[in-house]
Amino acid sequence: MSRSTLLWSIALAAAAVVIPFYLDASWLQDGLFAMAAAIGAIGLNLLTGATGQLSMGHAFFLAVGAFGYVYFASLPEEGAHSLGGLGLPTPVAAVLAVLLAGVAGGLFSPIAARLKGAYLGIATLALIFIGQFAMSNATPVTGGHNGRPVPPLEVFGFVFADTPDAPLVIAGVPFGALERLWFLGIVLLLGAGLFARGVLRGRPGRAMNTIRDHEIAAGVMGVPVARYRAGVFVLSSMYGGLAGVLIALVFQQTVPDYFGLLLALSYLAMIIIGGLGSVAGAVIGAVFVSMLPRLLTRYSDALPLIVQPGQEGVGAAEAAQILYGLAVVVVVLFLPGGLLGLVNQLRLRINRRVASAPAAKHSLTPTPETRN
Amino acid sequence: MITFIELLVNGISIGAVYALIALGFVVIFKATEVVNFAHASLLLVGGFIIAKTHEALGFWAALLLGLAGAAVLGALIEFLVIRRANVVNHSVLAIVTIGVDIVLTTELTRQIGTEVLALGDPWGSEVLHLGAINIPLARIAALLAASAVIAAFLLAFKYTNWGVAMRATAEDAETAALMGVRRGRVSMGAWAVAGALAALAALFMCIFPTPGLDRTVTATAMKAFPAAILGGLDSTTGALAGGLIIGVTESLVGGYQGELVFLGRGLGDVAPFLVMIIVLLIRPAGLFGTRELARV
Amino acid sequence: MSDTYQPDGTEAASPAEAIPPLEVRDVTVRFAGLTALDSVSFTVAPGSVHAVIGPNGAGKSTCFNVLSGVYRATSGSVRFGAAELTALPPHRIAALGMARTFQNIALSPHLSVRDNMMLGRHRLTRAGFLSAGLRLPSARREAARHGERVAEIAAFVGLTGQLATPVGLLPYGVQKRVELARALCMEPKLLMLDEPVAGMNGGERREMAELIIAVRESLGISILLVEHDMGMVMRLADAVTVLDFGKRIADGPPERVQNDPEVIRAYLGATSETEEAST
Amino acid sequence: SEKATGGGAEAPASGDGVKTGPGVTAGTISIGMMTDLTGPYASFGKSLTNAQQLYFEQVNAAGGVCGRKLEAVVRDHGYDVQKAVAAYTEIGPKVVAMAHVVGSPMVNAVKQRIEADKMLTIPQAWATSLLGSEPIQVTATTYDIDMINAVDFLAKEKGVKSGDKIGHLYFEGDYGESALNGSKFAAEKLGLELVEQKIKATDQDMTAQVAAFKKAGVKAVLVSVGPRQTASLVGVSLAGGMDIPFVGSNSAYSPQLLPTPAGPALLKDFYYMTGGAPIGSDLPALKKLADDYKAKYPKDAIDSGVSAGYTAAGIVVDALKKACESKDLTRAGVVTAHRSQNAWGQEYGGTMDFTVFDKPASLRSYVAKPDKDALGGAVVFKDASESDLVKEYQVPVG
Amino acid sequence: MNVHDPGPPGDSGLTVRDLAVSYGPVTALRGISLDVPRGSVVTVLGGNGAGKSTLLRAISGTLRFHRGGITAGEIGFDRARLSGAATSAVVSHGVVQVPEGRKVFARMTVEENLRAGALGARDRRAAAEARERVLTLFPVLAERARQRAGLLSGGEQQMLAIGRALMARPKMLLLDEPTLGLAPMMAARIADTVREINSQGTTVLLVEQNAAMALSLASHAYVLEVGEIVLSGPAAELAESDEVRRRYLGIGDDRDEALLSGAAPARPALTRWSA
Ligand SMILES: Nc1ncnc2c1ncn2[C@@H]1O[C@H](COP(=O)(O)OP(=O)(O)OP(=O)(O)O)[C@@H](O)[C@H]1O
Ligand SMILES: Nc1ncnc2c1ncn2[C@@H]1O[C@H](COP(=O)(O)OP(=O)(O)OP(=O)(O)O)[C@@H](O)[C@H]1O
Ligand SMILES: [Mg+2]
Ligand SMILES: [Mg+2]
Repeated sequence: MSRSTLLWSIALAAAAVVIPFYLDASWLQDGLFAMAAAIGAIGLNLLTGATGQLSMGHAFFLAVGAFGYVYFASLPEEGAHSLGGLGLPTPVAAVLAVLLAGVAGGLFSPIAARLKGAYLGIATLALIFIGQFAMSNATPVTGGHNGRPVPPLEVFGFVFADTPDAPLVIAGVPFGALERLWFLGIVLLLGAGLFARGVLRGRPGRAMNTIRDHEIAAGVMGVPVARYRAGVFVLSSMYGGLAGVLIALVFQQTVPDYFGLLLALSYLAMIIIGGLGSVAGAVIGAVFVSMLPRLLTRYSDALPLIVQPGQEGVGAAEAAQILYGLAVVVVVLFLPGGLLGLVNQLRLRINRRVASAPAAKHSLTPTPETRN
Repeated sequence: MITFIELLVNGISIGAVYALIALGFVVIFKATEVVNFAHASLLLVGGFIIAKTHEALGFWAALLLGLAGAAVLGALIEFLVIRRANVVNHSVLAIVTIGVDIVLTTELTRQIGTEVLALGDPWGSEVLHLGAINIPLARIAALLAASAVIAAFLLAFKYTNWGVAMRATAEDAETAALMGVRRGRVSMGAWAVAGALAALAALFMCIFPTPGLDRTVTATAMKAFPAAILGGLDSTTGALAGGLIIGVTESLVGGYQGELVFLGRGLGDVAPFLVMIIVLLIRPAGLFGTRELARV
Repeated sequence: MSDTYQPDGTEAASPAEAIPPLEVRDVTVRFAGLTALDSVSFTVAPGSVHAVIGPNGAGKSTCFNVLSGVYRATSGSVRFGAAELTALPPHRIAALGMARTFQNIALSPHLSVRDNMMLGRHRLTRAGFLSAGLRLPSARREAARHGERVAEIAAFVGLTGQLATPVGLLPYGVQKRVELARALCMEPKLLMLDEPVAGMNGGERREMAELIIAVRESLGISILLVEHDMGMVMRLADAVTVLDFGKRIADGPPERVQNDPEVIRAYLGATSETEEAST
Repeated sequence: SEKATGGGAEAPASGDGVKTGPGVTAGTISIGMMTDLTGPYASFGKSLTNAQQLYFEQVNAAGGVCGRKLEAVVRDHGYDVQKAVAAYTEIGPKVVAMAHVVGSPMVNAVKQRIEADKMLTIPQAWATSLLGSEPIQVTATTYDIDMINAVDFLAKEKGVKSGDKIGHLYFEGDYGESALNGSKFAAEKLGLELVEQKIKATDQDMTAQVAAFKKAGVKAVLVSVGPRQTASLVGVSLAGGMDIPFVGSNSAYSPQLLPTPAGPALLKDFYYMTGGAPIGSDLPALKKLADDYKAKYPKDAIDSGVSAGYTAAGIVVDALKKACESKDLTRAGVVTAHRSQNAWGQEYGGTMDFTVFDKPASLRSYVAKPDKDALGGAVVFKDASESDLVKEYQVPVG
Repeated sequence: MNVHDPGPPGDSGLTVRDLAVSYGPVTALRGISLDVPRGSVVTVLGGNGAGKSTLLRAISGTLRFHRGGITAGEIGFDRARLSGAATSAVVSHGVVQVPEGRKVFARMTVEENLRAGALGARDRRAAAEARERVLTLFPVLAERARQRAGLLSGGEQQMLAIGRALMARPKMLLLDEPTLGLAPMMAARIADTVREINSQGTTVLLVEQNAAMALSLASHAYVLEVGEIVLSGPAAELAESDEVRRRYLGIGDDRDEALLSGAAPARPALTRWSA
């Protein structure tokens, strides 16, 4: 089991390193969106999956991260709209942006602590609308509706941007912004994933799960429930903030419209489709939800019954949309453990076949790997 | 003062439409504990059928057909999707309804295309003048219809076992079955009713003073969320109260935007949510909702 | 075992002294239009088994809920040694060394028995988000050490074979034992058991009774017990408090209480089958 | 890898001595369109796309440009910023110019890259935030110019005078705020008091706003919202006995509204400003366009998107032709060629000056009036003109 | 005491033949055959996890709620075949279950819970009568009529669960551990109630951990272990058997005690935790 895990990890790592050398920018960009989504989804899964606090407002914290980064990193600008900024070194700005998202989460957590279930869900939905309102009114910070350009990240003189004057070429492949960000994304995702896994498998994870399953029991067993709930909310918001920073870096321009209702709901879809409560589930779900529509649009020409833009009939984007909706329904209906459940089942089957059934151990437990 | 009264009356009449939508949420929540994100597509279907058939059938027949069509669609969603989703976690079911909504809305907006469809209602752009106050006739109709429907639901929940069966099924389907409740029938019925309510709401949402049915109508359904929550997701009275509060809030904030400008422009959109949050802070299950109480 | 870690300094060498008495004084709990506990007082002597009995709805679980901080008493005081409990939230009370089980099982069904038991160690461990997320050596050492103790307790309760099984898949009786094991994992000074043998048959009840006796013998802690099985109460308890409609109607050694006419009227009834069965 | 060989190639000259870059091969020139076919502006996006494809076909039938056939690469972003960014990343490297991009948020999201790529781009939005960028060409006027001209029109022909109040209903966002800049400026110049009402695209019912206008006692209302909101505003006002003129931005009107209950109100005293001539005008070029369009897309309605798209396609193709003359079909070459023209588009009813890019290409707006029988649902009410106010106006850029 | 009138087999009372049930890959019952003649009280004993609740679920048709199903065998009641029927159909045949663990509708009031119990019944007047009877049986339910059921004490909830089932005026009552958590007096009251409704003609299948009570009520008993019936016979006889006395009644002399502690694995000692 652990050997196969190791092999898998090595294969994945190799693929991750090789990909930027072969795939073109738009694939890398899709990949980066998926990575950012995965980080955000891991955070949401800590909150909703592991602790049972439904949040439909995750996109708000992404926005805080994105705009926080831009504000901290940009220099003030005079112009039609004068824009503020602190002009901090970009890595500092990124860290501060993540912390800011955490603070935003902390501010909301007293509300979150009082509400449950659907009520909490819709209350967090309010964050989206309030966020949109704030973003469009706080023009000096956010740049209003058009957002503002994102200063590229620069770590020890290495810039995560296109540098036409001093092109970086590795193995004959020009490394532009996306290629460079790709590796940053991988590192961030890996770090975020491992951290969350540690949290879930350790003492905090058990406390969170018990709060989800039986809040009163958790308190009686010594878990400071309110503090934990707030803590998880802050942590999850920080994940959202980190995802926001990464998205800003990939976009190169922050746009308030992006952090809307659709985004928030798609994060919820990610963790449910992937499998509630686990890191791997969040990642699988994020990749699925963010890549599926792109893949469908891209290859829609190959799909039957699809007409070209401008013609009568079901267009590519519509078909993609419909298939996406159907996929959501089908996954939830037929894969109760989410995609992760499916993956685990397949792995189990493969392993069993490999182990060629030494007295196929009859166990009561379908080992629902809900916690890794 | 006249402006205030006019805004108030206007808010109440928009609120009646929100209340109808919110009531749809409430019915489904009562029966299946699902927050139904597919409600918008039920609205669209209802409105679309009315718009497409009113010329051939006349308005009233078209309305009936629209109610029936949306009800059938609601029942179908229940039968094909909700019933088959064997999940414990209700937020998972909410996501399923999002999937359903994406599919239906995409197809319906494709059908509607770029048109703005009139619904052929008998009230047109007529306005009732009460002194200095003007109220569109369509809005009065909406208010009357919503009041009648909500009163009917209150009575139905009180004097028939339907409500008990619904709540029992929602809370524990297995035990409800042991009481002889046919789960399928109860929840399918609820979805059908919610569909019909959506169609009725669609009618009032798409006639004067709004220009007609087009693809953007679904966005309005979102505004009924704070209404339903604020009143209490499982309360009929709550749907009415929530709808009215949201309608009036929106109308007043919109109308006094000039005076409220220090709070930022475009407040009308967030105000309902702010009101909702304030109410929830005081009453975590809404004004009339059942409080979640646990004991050990 | 003897590394530098010292989670709770009070757990010193001679425990019998370390275990304080629990004093319940004039505790009243009112719900809208209902007095669930009406000025109830009793004392649990250190190291004793104290039973609380009474008809259904008498207020026994409510009493537990007050003691563990789930309900706030309308008035009255509860002292555990020097600490006044009535104003404390549940986790602070847990930190004082009070553990309980629940009348209706309150475990996390998806978590394994081991994880459920590890939750009981929450108050004795320290790893927070940061150290768990970063897997700091201190967190790992802590987890390993407490994992050993969990295994020890599991062996004691007879759950060694089920440690990895998700609790939800276990039969009711076994889940009841997991509840007890989780409470033991808190290394309590006072253990509160709310109907530990409900839903068990005679044989299983006897095993559970033996387990409780073993706990008390090997740990010397106080045990507060709510149970309707009078046979078991008679066998285990050093003292019994009887509640009826929230009022204390009797208090004292089991034999005396058993023959108290008021108790017989309110609770035991003339000839009870349970009694017949368990004597 | 494939990427290794492909990257960094510097614009080679092809066989015919024309320098080429991305999007141009020996036989084809690829031109991008980032449009909205599934979102809120789907009808507009569809007209734009249709009209531009029609234009390209006509050019191809006449032999193409520079011996090459034009090829459209269309991506639908459904008015979603992320999809637009993704679409740009996907088709950006494959095209020489963008014949239209719907939505100013979308253009803004990829603005930096457009500038880095020197990609001639025609946004289908008229916000001032799009000005000031060399490769980005806003056609004709911007929203603020239209509104200044509108206020001038109200003052000259609708009896609005100093001390009066006028209302302005506008969308939050670029569109509305650009327009508001214009109305604020003009109102101040003429001593009018402006009553602002900001709404969102999801707002449908304008009763509250009408009440506010009525309370303030406005003499006229400027309208910079979507067609649905316009219809509601005008309908409710008239029904409530507020019989005043309304002047909209070019995006505030759509002929689809005429059959709805708001139709009569729109026909009564509503006008809208537009930099390009409405397709219902008498210009021969537009008449021909209408006929060709009807022949090719018999089922589709004709609206402002048709002429807007067609004109934008013309701008791009003329830039390509000019670039071909100077034997440089690289993107930079196309932009340079484009920026060398200072009086483009007489046949479409307005000349545009492309040599400066921090000012609108034109300051003249038409006043159009809805008309049931006219093509595109509107006729020219007042020919394109530039008010005196506009001359004093300093356009905010960026 | 029992109104015992065993009609021709198959057309009266409940019959279970060769029943097998599994939850996915797990077989929970196999080869179960038992009879509950019309008008009788029959009890099923068995340890935790033996499959008692599973048997009742199979009869009521609620296995599918647990991802389980009948894999073989037949269940009949009077002339009707219950295996394969929907739960609501089983209820309409008059077979009503009080499920294990109370399962009151926690968010509904006591009153509404009782109304829910009558949902299967058509006859309004009969329902009113049933309500009368339930409230005399458990007066506390009348006192708490407007209280949320989830806030009742454990025992009160159990009373509510039984009362709710009686609201349907069943022909046959399936009771899954009805005295769980009830005070001795109340348990005795339940026993009397079972006796009383049985004497009024209701057939009862009783699953009980309180074996003493169960055996005193029942005419016939079955003992279930790990999914199979290992013992069956007249209740009185079983009550005398050593096996049943030791395992289910918890009664044993010293010899048994020794046997028990010998059989059980020695409990390792638990030392005090010292950090
Ligand atoms: N949160 C609450 N709100 C309202 N009433 C409550 C609440 N908790 C308990 N009660 C009521 O208080 C009374 C005492 O309940 P409690 O659970 O303490 O009884 P108990 O002695 O444990 O009974 P049992 O033996 O049946 O478990 C009951 O009548 C119950 O309905
Ligand atoms: N939903 C389920 N999925 C899988 N296995 C199950 C399920 N429910 C019960 N089982 C298994 O079936 C067997 C019989 O369980 P059942 O609940 O019928 O026992 P029981 O005799 O009622 O026990 P108890 O006295 O504890 O109530 C047990 O081994 C149990 O683990
Ligand atoms: Mg109790
Ligand atoms: Mg059972």
